[in-house]
Amino acid sequence: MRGWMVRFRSLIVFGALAFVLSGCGVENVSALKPKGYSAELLFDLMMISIAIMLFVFVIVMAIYAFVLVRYRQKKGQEDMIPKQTEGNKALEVIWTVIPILLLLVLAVPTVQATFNLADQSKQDDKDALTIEVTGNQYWWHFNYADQEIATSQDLYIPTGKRVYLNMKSSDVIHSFWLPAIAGKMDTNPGDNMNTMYLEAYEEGVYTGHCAELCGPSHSLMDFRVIAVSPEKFDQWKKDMKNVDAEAKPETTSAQEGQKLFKENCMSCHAIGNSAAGVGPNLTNFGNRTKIAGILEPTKENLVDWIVNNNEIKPGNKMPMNLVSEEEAGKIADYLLQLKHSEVTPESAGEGS
Amino acid sequence: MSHEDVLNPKEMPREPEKATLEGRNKFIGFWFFLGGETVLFASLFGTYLALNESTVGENTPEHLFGLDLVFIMTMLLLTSSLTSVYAIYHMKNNDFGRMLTWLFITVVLGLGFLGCELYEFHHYITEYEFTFRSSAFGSAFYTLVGFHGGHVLFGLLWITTLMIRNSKRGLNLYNAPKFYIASLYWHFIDVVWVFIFTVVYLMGKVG
Amino acid sequence: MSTAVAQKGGLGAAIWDYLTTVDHKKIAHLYLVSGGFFFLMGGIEAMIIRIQLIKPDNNFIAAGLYNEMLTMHGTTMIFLAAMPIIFALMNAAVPLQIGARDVAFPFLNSLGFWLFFFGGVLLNISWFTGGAPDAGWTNYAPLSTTSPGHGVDYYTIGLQIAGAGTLIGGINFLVTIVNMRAPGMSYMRMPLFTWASFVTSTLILFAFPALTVGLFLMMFDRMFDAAFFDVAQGGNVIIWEHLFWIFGHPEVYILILPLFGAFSDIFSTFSKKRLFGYSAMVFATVLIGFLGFMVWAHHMFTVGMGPIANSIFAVATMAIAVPTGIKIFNWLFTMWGGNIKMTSAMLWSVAFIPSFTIGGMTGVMLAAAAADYQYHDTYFVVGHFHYVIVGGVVFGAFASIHYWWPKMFGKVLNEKLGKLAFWPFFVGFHLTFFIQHFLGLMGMPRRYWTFHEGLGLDTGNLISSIGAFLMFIGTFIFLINVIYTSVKEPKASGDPWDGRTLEWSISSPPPHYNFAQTPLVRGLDPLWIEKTEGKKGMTPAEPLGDIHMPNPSILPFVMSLGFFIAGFGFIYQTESKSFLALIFIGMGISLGSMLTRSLKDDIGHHIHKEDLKEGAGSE
Amino acid sequence: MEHRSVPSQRREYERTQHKQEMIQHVISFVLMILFTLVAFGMVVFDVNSYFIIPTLLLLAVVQVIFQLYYFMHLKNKGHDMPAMMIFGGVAVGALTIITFTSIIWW
Ligand code: HEA
Ligand code: HEA
Ligand SMILES: [Cu+2]
Repeated sequence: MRGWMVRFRSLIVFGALAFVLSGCGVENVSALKPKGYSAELLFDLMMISIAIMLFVFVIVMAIYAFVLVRYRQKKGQEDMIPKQTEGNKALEVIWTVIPILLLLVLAVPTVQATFNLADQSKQDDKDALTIEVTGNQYWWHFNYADQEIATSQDLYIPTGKRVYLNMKSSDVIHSFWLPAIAGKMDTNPGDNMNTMYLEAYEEGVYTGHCAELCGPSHSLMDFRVIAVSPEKFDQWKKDMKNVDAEAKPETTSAQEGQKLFKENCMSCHAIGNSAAGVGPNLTNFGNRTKIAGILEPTKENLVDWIVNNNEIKPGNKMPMNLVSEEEAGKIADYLLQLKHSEVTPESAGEGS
Repeated sequence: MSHEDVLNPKEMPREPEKATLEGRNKFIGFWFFLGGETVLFASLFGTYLALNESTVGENTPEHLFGLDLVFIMTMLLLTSSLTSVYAIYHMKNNDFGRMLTWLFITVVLGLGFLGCELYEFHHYITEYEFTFRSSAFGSAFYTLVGFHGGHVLFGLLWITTLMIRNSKRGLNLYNAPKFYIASLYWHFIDVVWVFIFTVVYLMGKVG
Repeated sequence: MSTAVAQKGGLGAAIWDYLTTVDHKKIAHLYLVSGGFFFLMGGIEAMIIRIQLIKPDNNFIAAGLYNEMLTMHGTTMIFLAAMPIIFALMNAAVPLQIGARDVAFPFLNSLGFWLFFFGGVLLNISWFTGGAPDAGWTNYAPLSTTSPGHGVDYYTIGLQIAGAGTLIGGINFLVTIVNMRAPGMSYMRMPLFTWASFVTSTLILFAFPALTVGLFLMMFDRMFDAAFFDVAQGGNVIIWEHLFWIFGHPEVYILILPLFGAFSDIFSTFSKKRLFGYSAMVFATVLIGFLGFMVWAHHMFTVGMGPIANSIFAVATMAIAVPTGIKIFNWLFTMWGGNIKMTSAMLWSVAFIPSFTIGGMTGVMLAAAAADYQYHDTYFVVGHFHYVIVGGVVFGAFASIHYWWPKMFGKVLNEKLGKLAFWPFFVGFHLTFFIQHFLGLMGMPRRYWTFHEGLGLDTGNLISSIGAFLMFIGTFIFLINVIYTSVKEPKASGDPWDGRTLEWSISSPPPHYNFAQTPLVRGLDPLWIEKTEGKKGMTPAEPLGDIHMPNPSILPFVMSLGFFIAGFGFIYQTESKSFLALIFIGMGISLGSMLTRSLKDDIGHHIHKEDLKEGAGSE
Repeated sequence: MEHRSVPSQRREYERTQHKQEMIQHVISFVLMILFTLVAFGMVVFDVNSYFIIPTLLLLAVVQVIFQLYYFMHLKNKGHDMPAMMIFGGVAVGALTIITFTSIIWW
């Protein structure tokens, strides 16, 4: 299939088209700048379909323009009665058969790609990595099956390797969309588990969104996928397995924060590998790309979040004003120093 | 055609239900409506089939359903289908009295059916605590069978109204189509029941 | 009788006349006015959406309100604007095009309107009672079943009532077309608009019951604690998605097909040419309707149905491009060799071709199942469906309204203002929606209250919002045109466009019995045939005689009012059982009206031949 | 309308025709009862074979065809449109049911 597509791509229109389109959008955010296996496959499929559509459109517009110019009523001819043609069999056949052929050209790679992206046959291999993805209002949880690693919001994957996702939702339907690496897949509540795979070509921090309306803060349910080289990924895994959830922070403010956190937050949040709770797992929080998926990771923002989260993310389930602003500052100090791994978003080549 | 001809026809035509334009419209329109009803019940059946294993506790189809009552209900409804055919037969022979008699029997059989159904629901609720809210299966079961029961009830009300309204004046070209489509409706209810006893009860028992 | 009342009194009598009318031409007015009103409502909601999205991280309206806005925009536009405007056109034109004096079920026709009307009003009352529905027009469970407040309850009840009206309307038109055609009007001589109305009504008949069931399940879950969509009790949320789309996909063809029909009539009229490939056009219409039922799951490619189902639905969806293409090319060749007159109606129709073609093509791109993993639920989809809906349905509605306005209201809409309204709308339309395809691909999901800075989405959204303002201006000019025309324009003749079909053989607006004598149809484009043979109007198929007409009735209004009242009962009985009383009152009113209807003979009345206007009706 | 003076001869003829139709109705009724008995019998007596469900469904379908074609006269002339719409409904319904039994759970 790939070879076939490459040949297709060599068509001039096609190349030009891809060139123009890939001028659009921001790196690591846009489906038009594919950086992974699935996204590239889909990009090629898009280009085939756009090429076909352009071909058809040009023909339609050519006839259209000719007709409108040539047969527009001229002055003094208002009463001209044109010949009343009934139709034309040959033409009728042409514009039935040609679209059918064009659609076949599109249908074949479509079906191939559809099966290709559903291919989970290697998921059971020994070294295959499977991650359980859970959509929640309004955050993402990632559980590395068999690895005893749990994270939320930021997902670390190795480059050049297929990572399999088993996807579910804990409440309403969400949809996991990572435009630059792969397409999207819904997370359903109940027994209907979905699967997909990710394969990133390059290191980087990729932005993902929730793509299925899930409530007021649907548009604020971003996540990041951090693709790092397999070596760094192994390092990250090792670091994450050895998290000491009880480790004492250095500053006193952070120490107080730790205590406050235990008293107020631990009923929902977890640090370390304990299974997913009501709220996101905060392990490695200091290395997060964003707070709550959307805010820059500064202390100010974090305090604001702890105290006013419902104003930032309407409908969020975390209680507001559980702690005072001062206490929130201490908790923020504690959380921001939770850097459990040397491997950070920066080490994936980009900070944002 | 004048009003007089419609309400007091000098002679009944062969197919009085289709003698007037209004009658023909009703006839075709009602059949079309039944086409839509087919989709309605198919959607309910589909939902039931998707959820009939979504039971909670031991209230499964196999556990709940008893076939004797369902058999009686089936016989009642099938027979009522025949009696309504008799009614239309007498309508076509312009024998209003006999038509009413057979319609009356149809209504009685239908009432019998409805009574059994209510008893059945009551039984499930009181004996098994199996309700509309017990499980997805419960919701789907009561909705499907209940929609059918609702149709039976509506059919009974409809036929009874027609009988009472026209009892004094006999058959004419204005009410013949009404009787005719009411009987179509009744047959359709029977059609749906055939699938209910097959899909819900018999297949439920087979497991 | 109804006209007699109207002549006698002032405003009150006129209102009473419209409340009780069973005349399809007046019901057309009712549909057009309420559909038009809801279009403005939906349009204002769209403007609010576009203002919110004019710049990144905007806070013009709150997130929750935004979801209500987009839900109500979609629901209003589809169910309360597009559908009734289509029914307005069908009521105005179909009986006339087939040479009928009336529809098959005048009473039900009126009932259909009032059910739609009260359903729509009920839905919109939610704005004032603590929150509109907010789970999208697709209302996916369990977001909808767990949505707090009563918004979604209004959605289920409102659409249930309006949907019942639509179903009734559909059956009415089916029977009208099957049974009420004038002598000689065989199926293969029917104008394309009538054909399209026939196929559309069939789609309504088979599609709406699925919605009915879906809404019942939703209602049971929300109001009576059923467990259809409650996964904790074994429910399954995918059921709603299928039921919705089994209805929803045919629905989009329900929207577009009548306008395809109208375009066919308009193209041939203003090209002064017979429709090219008539039988292929009929065939394509039927085929689109048929295929329309086998593709619904293309809205669910990312739900997880698996590659086999996805592939089947992908290929089936692509197939629809073929009959649609047949139509596009036949329209082009209808104009080919013609004598094209660019009236406003024609302008909208001509603009439709490239716009809809683009929309259809993005549709085929979406149909490529795997690629839809990227497109789905992004602005690419929003771009697609506005291209087909606005570029097809709205352009078509404007074209048809210009075309049939003289027949409906007796005056030709001002041509200058007509064209002045067209241009800003047309330009605005492309500005708004073309760029949205790219926004989607660049990573903007739909139903987003806001987008963040730095994602490259700022300029595109700004352009899109500017376009929306231009559409607003265009619509506004159209409204001015309506007022201007009703004040200033002279009365129109019966046949202002040199028309080809039967509706142009009678006066504008027609007398309430339509045809004094039923016309004899001798071929396709019956009026054109007579005109080419030098005759002024149609040859009558019967001697002048008494005409039988139905009586007006207030019962449809009362019946619908009953359901409307009961609707509130259903919505609020979850809070207090005393609201059960409303259910009983409402249902009592409705069932009582039904009983009245069946107990009271209503055989209609006759217009005596002495009271008819002379001649077969050619003005 | 021509029905005003139906000759009594034709009346007679119609009556016999109605009778004949009635006999058909009774026969189809008996068959329907028979099918029902077979269906219930198969379940009650635990004819537990691989074919029981298809057989039950087949029996139901045949019964329904009797209802439609005989009791509801779909076989008579003038029923083309009704037949078309019923089978349209059946087709859409069948697609729905196939869907709900195949791709709802996975
Ligand atoms: C009037 C309404 C209308 C119409 C006519 C169409 C027409 C089509 N639609 Fe569209 N669609 C919608 C309204 C409509 N749609 C709406 C409202 C939604 C979103 C709902 C929501 O989620 O809220 C939607 C969403 C939607 C999706 C789901 C996207 C997603 O959510 O991920 C898909 C996927 O396949 C799709 C496909 C198509 C196709 C293939 C056609 C075809 O019928 C188009 C056929 C036409 C042409 C192709 C052009 C003319 C043809 C030629 C010139 C011949 C030659 C052409 C070729 C060989 C390509 N539509
Ligand atoms: C018939 C269908 C229809 C029509 C005509 C339109 C018309 C328009 N729509 Fe849309 N739209 C939908 C159906 C339709 N829409 C659907 C189904 C959805 C999906 C909803 C969902 O996701 O659930 C949607 C969603 C949708 C979105 C996406 C929202 C989101 O996902 O977050 C947007 C955003 O730009 C949009 C914009 C517009 C605009 C600018 C118009 C314009 O064309 C409107 C032009 C009209 C006007 C501007 C009116 C002008 C008013 C006046 C002149 C009033 C005069 C004043 C008085 C007399 C008081 N629509
Ligand atoms: Cu669709």
